[in-house]
Amino acid sequence: MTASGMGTATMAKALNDGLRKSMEDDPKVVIMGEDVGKLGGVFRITDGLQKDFGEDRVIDTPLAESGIIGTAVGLAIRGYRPVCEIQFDGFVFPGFDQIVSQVAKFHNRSAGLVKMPITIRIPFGGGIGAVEHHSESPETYFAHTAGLKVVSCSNPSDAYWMIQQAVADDDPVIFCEPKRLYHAAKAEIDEAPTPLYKARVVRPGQHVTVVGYGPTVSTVLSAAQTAAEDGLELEVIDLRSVSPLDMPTVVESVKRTGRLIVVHEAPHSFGVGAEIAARVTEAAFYSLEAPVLRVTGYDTPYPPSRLEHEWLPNLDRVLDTVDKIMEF
Amino acid sequence: MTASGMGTATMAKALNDGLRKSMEDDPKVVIMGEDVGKLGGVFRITDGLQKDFGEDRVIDTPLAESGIIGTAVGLAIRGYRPVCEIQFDGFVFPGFDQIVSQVAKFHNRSAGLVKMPITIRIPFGGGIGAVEHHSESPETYFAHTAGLKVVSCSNPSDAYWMIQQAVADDDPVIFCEPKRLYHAAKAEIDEAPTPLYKARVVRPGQHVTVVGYGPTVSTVLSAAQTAAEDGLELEVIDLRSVSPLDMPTVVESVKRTGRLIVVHEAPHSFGVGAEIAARVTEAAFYSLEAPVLRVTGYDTPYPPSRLEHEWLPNLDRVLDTVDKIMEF
Amino acid sequence: MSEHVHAVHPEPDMVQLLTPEGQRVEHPDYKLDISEDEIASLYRDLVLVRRIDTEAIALQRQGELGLWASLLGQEAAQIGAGRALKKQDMSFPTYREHGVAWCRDVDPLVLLGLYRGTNLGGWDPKSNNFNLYTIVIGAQTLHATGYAMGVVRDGAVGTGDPDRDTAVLAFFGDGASSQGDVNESFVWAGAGNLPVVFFCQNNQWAISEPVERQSRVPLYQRSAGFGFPGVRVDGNDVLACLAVTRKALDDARSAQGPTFIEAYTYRMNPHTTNDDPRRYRLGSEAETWKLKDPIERVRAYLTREAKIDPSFFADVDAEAKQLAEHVRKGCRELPDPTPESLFDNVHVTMPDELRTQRDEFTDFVNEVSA
Amino acid sequence: MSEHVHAVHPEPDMVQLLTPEGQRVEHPDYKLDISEDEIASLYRDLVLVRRIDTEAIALQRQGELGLWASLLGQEAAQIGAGRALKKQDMSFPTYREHGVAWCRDVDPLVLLGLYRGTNLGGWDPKSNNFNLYTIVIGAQTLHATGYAMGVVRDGAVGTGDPDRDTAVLAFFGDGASSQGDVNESFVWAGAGNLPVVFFCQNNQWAISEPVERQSRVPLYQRSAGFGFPGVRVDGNDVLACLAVTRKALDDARSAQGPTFIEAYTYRMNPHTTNDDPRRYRLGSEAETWKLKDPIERVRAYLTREAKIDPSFFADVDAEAKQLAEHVRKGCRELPDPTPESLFDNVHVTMPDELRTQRDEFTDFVNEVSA
Ligand SMILES: Cc1ncc(C[n+]2csc(CCOP(=O)(O)OP(=O)(O)O)c2C)c(N)n1
Ligand SMILES: Cc1ncc(C[n+]2csc(CCOP(=O)(O)OP(=O)(O)O)c2C)c(N)n1
Ligand SMILES: [Mg+2]
Ligand SMILES: [Mg+2]
Repeated sequence: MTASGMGTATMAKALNDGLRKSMEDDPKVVIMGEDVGKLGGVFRITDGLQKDFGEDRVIDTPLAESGIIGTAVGLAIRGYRPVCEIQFDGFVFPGFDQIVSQVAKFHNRSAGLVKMPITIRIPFGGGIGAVEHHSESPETYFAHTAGLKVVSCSNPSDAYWMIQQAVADDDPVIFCEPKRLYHAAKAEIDEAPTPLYKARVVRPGQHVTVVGYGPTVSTVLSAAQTAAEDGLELEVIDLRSVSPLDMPTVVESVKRTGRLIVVHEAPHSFGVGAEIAARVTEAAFYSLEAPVLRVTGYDTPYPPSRLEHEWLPNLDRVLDTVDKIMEF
Repeated sequence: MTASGMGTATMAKALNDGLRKSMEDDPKVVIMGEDVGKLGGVFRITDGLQKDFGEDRVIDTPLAESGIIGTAVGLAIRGYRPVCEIQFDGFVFPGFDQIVSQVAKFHNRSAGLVKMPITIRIPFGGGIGAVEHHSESPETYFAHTAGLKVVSCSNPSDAYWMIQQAVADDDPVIFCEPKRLYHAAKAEIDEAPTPLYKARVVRPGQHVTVVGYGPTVSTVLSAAQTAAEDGLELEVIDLRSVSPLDMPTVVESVKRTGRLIVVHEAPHSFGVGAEIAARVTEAAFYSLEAPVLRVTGYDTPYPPSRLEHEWLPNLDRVLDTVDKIMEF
Repeated sequence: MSEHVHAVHPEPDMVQLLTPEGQRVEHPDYKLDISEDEIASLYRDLVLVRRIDTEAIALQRQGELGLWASLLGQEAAQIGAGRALKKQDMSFPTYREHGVAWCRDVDPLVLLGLYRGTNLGGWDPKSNNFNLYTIVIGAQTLHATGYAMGVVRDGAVGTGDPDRDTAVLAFFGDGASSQGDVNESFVWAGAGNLPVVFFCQNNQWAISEPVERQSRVPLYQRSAGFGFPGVRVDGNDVLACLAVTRKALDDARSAQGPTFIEAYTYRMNPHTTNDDPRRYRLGSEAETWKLKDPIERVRAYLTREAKIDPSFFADVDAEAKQLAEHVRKGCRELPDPTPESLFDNVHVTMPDELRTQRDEFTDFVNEVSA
Repeated sequence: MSEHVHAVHPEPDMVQLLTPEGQRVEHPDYKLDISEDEIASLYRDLVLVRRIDTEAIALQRQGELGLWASLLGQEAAQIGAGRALKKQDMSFPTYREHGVAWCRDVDPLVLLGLYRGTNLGGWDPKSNNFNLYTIVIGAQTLHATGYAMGVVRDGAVGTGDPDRDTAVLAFFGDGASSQGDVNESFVWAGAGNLPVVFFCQNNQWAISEPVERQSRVPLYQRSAGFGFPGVRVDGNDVLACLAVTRKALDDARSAQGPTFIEAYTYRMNPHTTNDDPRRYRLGSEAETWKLKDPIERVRAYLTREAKIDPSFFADVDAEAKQLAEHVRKGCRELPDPTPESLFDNVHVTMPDELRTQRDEFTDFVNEVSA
């Protein structure tokens, strides 16, 4: 009984159902990673899948991320469709070389003769009170890497559909899962998916456009609610895809509001916000009433958990930036 | 007899002399990497150093980049000041985890009690007709990583001084060397250095500010020359430091010219140009006559060498963008 | 087949000097001349570090710690290895070496910040020659190896001066043995004949994965192909762990090169306080290992063989109580970091742009709290 | 010391079936029943791939290639290994396996694009079961291992069907043996008992670094500690390389698991056409290896023992001439890529934003050329 069937689900369950669906739909889909078998992953996203699909399709790998990605490349050459789970964001880096030099480039190097339909799932972002290396936001590294696509879900319904779309995509996809939302409130699963690389306006408004993705969307939505009480209507866009960027949706909105704020957890400098700011300013130069502002993690290592809520983009910081941008 | 003594030198010789000076000044400086010993590195940057300083201070390591960076961290904990050579840009990625999770964070994790005075030298950029993985521009990955500093030299004099300043810095520095300029024309070595993290206006002008660093500075300068013949005066800034960014120098210039173009070889999206565009737009919003434009590598893997000159930012592309930005 | 190195070796005996029943046994290669007082002192160590662990778990349940990685069952491996270290030796732990920290005279409270979330470790590796805990699996083995390169360059091996010659001890787990970094550290150590000892606690599990997922042959065999010896020791036998590690460290200090030690033990508790082992292993497994408890066998020896005065055990228990109180109280009193400290120690010299970020942040915080 | 695995083994003999003087010798474990015609055919392979190499070096000198990695001296290792492959077997080369490519019926011209700079390889690994050249040291060993995982999942091992059972052959060098990726591939292969054979050409050098920088013990010993056998073979003896690789591949196909083969050979030429070996090694070293030339010994055997008709050698030389002409001519005729192709095959489905970049680029190119 899958999420869509049952109407509502948590993000964790929706991902689990989505993966199950992908495995049912395509016998070439294999799941591989650390503890994805009996344990079902440390977040239980693959719960029950090994029991139902066997150890050949849900593979507990040795403890080495370069090995996970590198063997996935070999499986892809053999015609498989690997879904790799990275246990926590901070542990994707030992596999970084295989991702940027092999996964991202193989299709191009082979003149299009080999496909790399690999999905790399990364539970990412902070706010769960974890120890170091467990709350990183590495999406920008991958977005800056040609050949990779990078997406992130912000709610159970997108989680259910987007994971299936990512796995079905013949291109490699970095799938960033906002881990602190895994077990948040259940939500309705839509009957049909939105195209994977399209952004979505999740709340209309005329004063300021605010863009988020993954874990920051809910923060932005509550900011919009508060702002509304002061008569400020924020238009909230859930980016969904970090690379490619759905600029038409963002630019159309900014041309109406004249103001844009981008919100993400990754460090401020050289982050996703910078790229969106640069593109929007180029595409809507004469419509902008103010420069694009960013609410992001700071240019420091992710802090000890007792400070993470000060470090992360939070309601106050978003609202403060809304005030700032209205002063222009 | 060092470069400064001899007046002029190629960038390769200037780096070699700079490293020699650093080793003379501080007995804790050790050089480590693949083929840095007898061979003097594939680019001969460490030529003769092992002969003069011995195998204990100029270390031919086993062939493994994570090992090179990881053992450098241990040497730093023991009180050494390692200078790691990565043979080519594309081969820094196996060492990426040790760089972003250990080198960048160690000082912070130790509450400031341990220093990581590690310099990681990376011959970077294209234009030398090489095979794949030998022409990458990975600087943005490091600039987006808190705790790292990223610099690049564009001429022999800066090469000579900046490498010494980087090695002497108690913070980890990613030192990007424009490999295609290693053996370009000799140039005068200044008597005294510019502060490491300061940008430099290398040509004054009033119409458009054009920012480059490393390999693109010379391209931008020749564009400025051509543009001048058409009566357009480009103000050319050599960034020198990618992180931290010397924004005061850039913003002051843009406030005069009202126009900014950023030129780098790294792929367009989520690159250094985006961050500079975002910051300048925020700092000089009312002074901008046009959006910040970027001339960069495209969002594709680095191409086969027969196409690299079309792919790289070149004179024509810079001039074309100058025309574009003047049309606003 | 002379040119074949066979993969499948007959499983050799582990080095053992004290049986689970508390009998001392001899081993041809590892004589341990140790007094009963010294054994009693090891017993004290074992009991106290287990008590620290018990308290930390309780503190996590009470919400005082965000997480804890228990050492239960691995006390002998850690105390044996830790007590083999000389003052000048350097040690590189994972996140579980609370027993080694104890041997390095690190106050248990120092370890709690990382797990409470008040800091990222934040102690000085040099003050007790005990490196920061490392969570990225395997990364520290390369740090240990590089440190050993420094030791060699400082001329601190093979001089014969017992206070100068220095060894490095790197800790990691059975799962870590699969990481590229760990194997690269073997390459460096072997090729460079470095004064580093690799101490692998094979506690049979890497979270939910049994050691068979990592290797079909005993882990101690890994090092030979990198050019240095490997030995398996009963990781629940503090005397054997002490003797084997002492010899390996002596070899390292006297420029004899690296050794790989596989301490064969068992993780009695969940991987961390977040883990649920019922999903992947049988409780009966822990039951059989309970019979090999690292503390019981020492107590049995001290009681039966050494006829030690019962008051000794009472004293140790009393000391454990005090230590527990110290941990409980101290944990709650660990200072919370100030918001401003977010920007401290990112660099030795703070760049202007970061200073600006900090100042804006501080203004904002004051504004909000105002 | 039963629980010790000793690091320092007595150097065993390499497997050799044909001496440098051209005498066939027996080996207890590696019987090779091969006809003289087959040996003659191996001779032909050796001569032809050496000729391809010679031509490529010349083309680089003439500026027709940007770079070339010569196989001179390693012909026997590559032909022996390559000829042991069955059609369905998959192979994963580095950047130097031109001889293996030849055995896989890959037109030499296909290999030149990467070195000429007209493409990044651009051939289909499946069409000849020969993967793209991999320049990132060691990366391909994990690809080979993953491919072998796929083979197992396809039920293509241990069925006994000679046309179905499939093995994977991964090539790498002595220097590569230090990379984390290579050792991780050993972990996977050993723990999973996968049908992959690791063929290491120890040509004594990693650019300027002698193999001693990577290991103080013979490389073939590396695999035992990962759970599978290692064997050293005379890499200049095509018969031995054929026999040893054939057995290893047979074992893999019949689900007996992986084997590590160290082919002991020598890089007679500079690392690549960019390299200057005079900076780091003595010419006399190459002189002594000349005496072990992989081709001479086969020719000596065919002449003296097999009494083969001299016309055979003439025919092979004639064929080599033709092949050389094919390479020279074909290289110059390799099509240059079009500027527009810069944006091809970055993704299977091109994102709109990249299409926009391509269109602007195309307009610009037309503008400039207009
Ligand atoms: C590079 C990396 N990958 C994954 C993890 C997540 N993780 C933390 S502990 C652990 C298992 C470690 O097992 P082992 O090495 O046997 O040590 P043990 O915990 O049993 O002491 C894993 C997979 C990590 N910390 N680092
Ligand atoms: C990850 C990586 N680091 C460095 C290099 C640069 N490099 C190219 S070949 C080579 C030496 C390889 O030696 P070996 O593995 O013995 O193979 P051989 O060239 O001798 O056949 C090096 C260091 C690379 N290609 N990839
Ligand atoms: Mg373990
Ligand atoms: Mg070699």
